[in-house]
Amino acid sequence: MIFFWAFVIGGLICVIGQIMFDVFKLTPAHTLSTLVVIGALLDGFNLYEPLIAFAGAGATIPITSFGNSLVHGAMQEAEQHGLVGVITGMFEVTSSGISAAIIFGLIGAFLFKPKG
Amino acid sequence: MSNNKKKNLTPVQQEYQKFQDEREVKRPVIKNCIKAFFVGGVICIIGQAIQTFFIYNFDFTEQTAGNPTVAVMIFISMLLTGFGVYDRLAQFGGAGSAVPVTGFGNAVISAAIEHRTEGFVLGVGGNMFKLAGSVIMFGVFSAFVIAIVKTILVQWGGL
Amino acid sequence: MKQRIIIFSCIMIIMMVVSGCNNTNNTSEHNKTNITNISYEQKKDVNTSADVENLLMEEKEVHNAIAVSTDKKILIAVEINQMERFRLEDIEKRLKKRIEDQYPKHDVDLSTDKKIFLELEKLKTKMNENNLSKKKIKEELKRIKSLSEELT
Amino acid sequence: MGWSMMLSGHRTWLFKNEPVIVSTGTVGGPFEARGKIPEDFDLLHEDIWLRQDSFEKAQKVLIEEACQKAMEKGGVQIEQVQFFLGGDLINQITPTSFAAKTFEVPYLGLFGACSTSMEGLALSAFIINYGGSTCLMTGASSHNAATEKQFRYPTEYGGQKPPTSQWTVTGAGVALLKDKGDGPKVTSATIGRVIDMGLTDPFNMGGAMAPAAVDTIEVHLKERGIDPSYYDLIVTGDLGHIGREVSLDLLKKHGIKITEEQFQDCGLMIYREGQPVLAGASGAGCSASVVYGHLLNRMKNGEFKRMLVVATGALLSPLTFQQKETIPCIAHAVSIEIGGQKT
Repeated sequence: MIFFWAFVIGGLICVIGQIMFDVFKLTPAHTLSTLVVIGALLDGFNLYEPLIAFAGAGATIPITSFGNSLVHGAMQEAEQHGLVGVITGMFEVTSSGISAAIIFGLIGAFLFKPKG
Repeated sequence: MSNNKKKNLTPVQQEYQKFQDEREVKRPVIKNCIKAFFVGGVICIIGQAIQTFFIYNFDFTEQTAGNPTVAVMIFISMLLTGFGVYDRLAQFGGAGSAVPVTGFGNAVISAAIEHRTEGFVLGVGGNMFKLAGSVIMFGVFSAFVIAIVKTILVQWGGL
Repeated sequence: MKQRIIIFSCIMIIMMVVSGCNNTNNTSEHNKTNITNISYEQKKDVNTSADVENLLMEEKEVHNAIAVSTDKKILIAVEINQMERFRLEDIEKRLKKRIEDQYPKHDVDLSTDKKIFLELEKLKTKMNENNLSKKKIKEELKRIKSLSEELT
Repeated sequence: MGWSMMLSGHRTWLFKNEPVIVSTGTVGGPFEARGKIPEDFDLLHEDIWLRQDSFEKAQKVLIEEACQKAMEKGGVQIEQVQFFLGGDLINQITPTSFAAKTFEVPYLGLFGACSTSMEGLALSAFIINYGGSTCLMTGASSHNAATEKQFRYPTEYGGQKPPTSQWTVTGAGVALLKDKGDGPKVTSATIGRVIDMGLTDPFNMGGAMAPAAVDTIEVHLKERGIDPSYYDLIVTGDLGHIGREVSLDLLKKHGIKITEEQFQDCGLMIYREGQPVLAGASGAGCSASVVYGHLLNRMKNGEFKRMLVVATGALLSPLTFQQKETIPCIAHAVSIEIGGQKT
């Protein structure tokens, strides 16, 4: 069941992205940045966690969850350490995505050549 | 946006743009959306499968399984990018392959591979986040603002 | 070029097969434990956990529930119906409150996490099969609880 | 002959001394090898890297090989070549400059984006016509991956291209011109104006460049005082499907009688149906390799006698696009004729 909803919700988030590409003629960078901000805002209103509970990877795999995790990490630390925590906790949850991207990016640069 | 720009155009330019618009091949929005839906959905199913795999076989809960899942997805993205498959997938799937975290991985990895000819320091290091950097910047800044506002509301506003 | 494509598709196929196998294995395991649960009724401390389970199963949002208890602690995992999962946090709080009210002397922990559910199932099977000592059960519960508290 | 006779109207040069395209050299990449006209290339590469360690170096090799082929076929040694005029799309036209370094020929670097091929041919014909040289080479090149890297995204980046976008040709075309000899003759050239219709979509070059092509064609016909039917073929550089349709309609709207078959586009000749090129081919190497290879071969086979090549170029850079500037375009027209004398 969770697989079905992961498919539907994940697909729908991608459709929103596609509409931003095609209808609003945004570049990929603009689209993805907007989606990240939307994800952060949704978490600001406590709306993203229910979506994750409902759709699992359908909500955690799209880039919107990056914004959500950033707010989440910041909020967790902020609850413990006050306002400073906002900065120190920012990457608490998202560190794996960014470090994986850097590490695999470098490994990729060692292993592969662009195919053109 | 487009209206603002139109104001600065001469009548000749406006006339031509209308003329050109009538002949331009329009993007197949509906078809693209359906493709994006399926490609994005399938990528999320793969993500869910990996996440379930981690929950069943390792000491990860639903909360914590997200991290290794993202790492594995980016690893897959590296292979697809390196073998020259991801750009073709993207031509088909559009946002369906760009919006999931694999698209983020692809943005970083493709830039890293491409600029290897300029060396590892200035090329790979300097250009790795050429495309994905804006995502991180906007994500971090918006998260910063939202978290500050929320913390203030929670701690001092008694919300 | 061609070679690489072949290697790559092999990797993909292997990964798919591996993950597919694991999924099927796990579901069969899952079914088995459900069956053993029924024959488990006579042990000590079981009454509490069985009662808790029954209590929770009455709730319309709950799809499946499992509980393990010692004399001081109750650790519960529930599966919530898919369509109710949007309100997961509220439901979780409400259910926990309900059990706490029912068992005021116990320290109640309730989770909706799949992993906790799986771990509790495993623990129950073990308890059923080898009659674990209380100390061992406590240790296990502590480990599972710490797992649920991890956030990142 | 007087100077004034050479200039017809404001910006059309008539080459009374008829410089000759003695020989040409064209080189293509793997994608072109699977295209519609592989037999018209002198050399085709299966490896997009051309065994170099960067795409930019690969493009340099493309130019060098095209030059060598042209000299070989023309029976000319490098010492006899007096000038080399060329350009490309990459950072400060370094591939062409580096190729010129290899040959040690006096060199004029040109930039006209995808119109560089005809810019070079017009200037070369002009130099020879005025006795500035008796033997020179001109050419243009582009490399798909190097251009993508320069103007758009990393080649492996997954960005969806809209149906209006075009595929940059990996290829180079070089022509060897002499004051006397056998071969097609360059008879006139019209230099284009920069025309900006305020379009901003970098994925729709054809639509942006069409007005420049139309302007140059109209002016050329008017200043030479000829009818479109004078030419057997009017061929544009890399307008693609959309640009070709727009300019054809625009020409008709302006009352210029031009037929569908007479008005062709290099960007639609090079690839097969089914190759993922969307609206067609583009790049400086597109018009260069198609004109110097395919079209001149057809001309020599007697399929047609007079053609007007209108190479179009979009003069944008990634910088101007990001600074939200519009896309200025240019088109240069050069007429090439064979056999029967013009009237």
